[in-house]
Amino acid sequence: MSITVRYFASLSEVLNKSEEKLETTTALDIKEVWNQLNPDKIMPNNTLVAINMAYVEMGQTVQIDDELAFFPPVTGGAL
Amino acid sequence: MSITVRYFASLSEVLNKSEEKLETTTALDIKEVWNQLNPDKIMPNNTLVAINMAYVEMGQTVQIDDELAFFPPVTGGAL
Amino acid sequence: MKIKIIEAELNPWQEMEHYQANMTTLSGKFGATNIFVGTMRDFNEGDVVTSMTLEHYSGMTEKQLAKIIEKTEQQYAILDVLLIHRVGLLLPNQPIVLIAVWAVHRGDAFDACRNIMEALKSSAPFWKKENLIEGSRWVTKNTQGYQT
Amino acid sequence: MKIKIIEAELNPWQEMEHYQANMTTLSGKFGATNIFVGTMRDFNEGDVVTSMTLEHYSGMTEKQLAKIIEKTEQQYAILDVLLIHRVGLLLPNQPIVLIAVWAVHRGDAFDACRNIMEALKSSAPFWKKENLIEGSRWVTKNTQGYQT
Repeated sequence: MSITVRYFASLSEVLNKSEEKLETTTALDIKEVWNQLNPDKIMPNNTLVAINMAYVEMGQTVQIDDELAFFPPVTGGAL
Repeated sequence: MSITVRYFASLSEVLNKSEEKLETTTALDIKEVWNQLNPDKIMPNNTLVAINMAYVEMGQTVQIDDELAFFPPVTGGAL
Repeated sequence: MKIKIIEAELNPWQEMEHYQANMTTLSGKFGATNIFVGTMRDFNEGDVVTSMTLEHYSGMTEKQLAKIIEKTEQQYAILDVLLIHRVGLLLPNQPIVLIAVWAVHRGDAFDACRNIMEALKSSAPFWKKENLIEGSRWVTKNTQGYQT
Repeated sequence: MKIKIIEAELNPWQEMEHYQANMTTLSGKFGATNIFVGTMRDFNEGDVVTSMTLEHYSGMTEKQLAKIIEKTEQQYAILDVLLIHRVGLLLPNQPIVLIAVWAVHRGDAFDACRNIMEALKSSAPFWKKENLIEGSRWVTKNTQGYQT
């Protein structure tokens, strides 16, 4: 049983990874997931978080089998 | 020596004319031109006026050789 | 900047493709294009409209549209404008007007395009006559762009 | 309503022509179309930009764009929306995004198109990386649409 964790754009470059799994038998909160997978990295202040491809607040709980994504502010569209 | 007078759209239909000339040897004001050419018709309240293809106020003087136009409110573009 | 008054059918997408292909000096310089296309509907004020006749004041129309665009260029940071308006007989679903504005930033493109459209409606000498199933009527009410 | 994320080059005018040709049920029903095209510039913040790489979160992007459009449809009286966004490698002067909104009235078309564009910029998971003459950089500043 696991949580899938994804990283995008500059965050993926800084961490040097784009996807990993965290084995867990219980739901976890987002910061716990980050800290277990990135124990020596502070999450950037402006990091956005999505669970199962929908934006969530940082206080949200991550369920087993969820896809959790961390990414920097988005910059699509035209300048 | 004359002033060219033009009428457009519904105003042209009501008056049953689209262009005429008013012979004159002096400048006239807009209302005088209308009254000389249309003695039995009251100018509709919302009539717009242009001299030489530029909007003017009703108080403006019309010079010899000017083109004076009367027309109803405009309705171009999309609804 | 280009202003065209045409009697032939208007294909906005071909006009855009053609005009932009010739905008070589602006290549890479604009980030935003806002385009408005007004299209003839087959209904208005509860009635079926079968066709429409668009009269205009040839000569003054072009002068007035140029004035509108010049004023808009003073107000917003825009790079180019294309404006095409049809006159004559129009059928439902046919485009009436195309306004395209190129700018570095999107805010200027949106604002300027809307501004040109509102100014056109309130001051360019065009008049619409709607042909209904029975008879015809001059359009007299100019709807506000800001209504919903 | 249609949302497309594409890697191939985007020709907004061909897309518009094709999409509108197939909007047969709306024929004669819409009076206003507002279209926004965002295009890649060859400069940004004082530097020459030679190309750009657009990353996105495949799956979430489509979901988020659909949410934006649904919310906009609740807010404005609009009839249809076409939204196409490129990802992958882009060159200067290539279109990045096309947003087209059809409505009965122009006010709704303008407002809804702009609203979708602003929401896209602030919440759709796309990220731009600019390739400069030397090196590359992630774009971090998202310009406001209302600046001049």
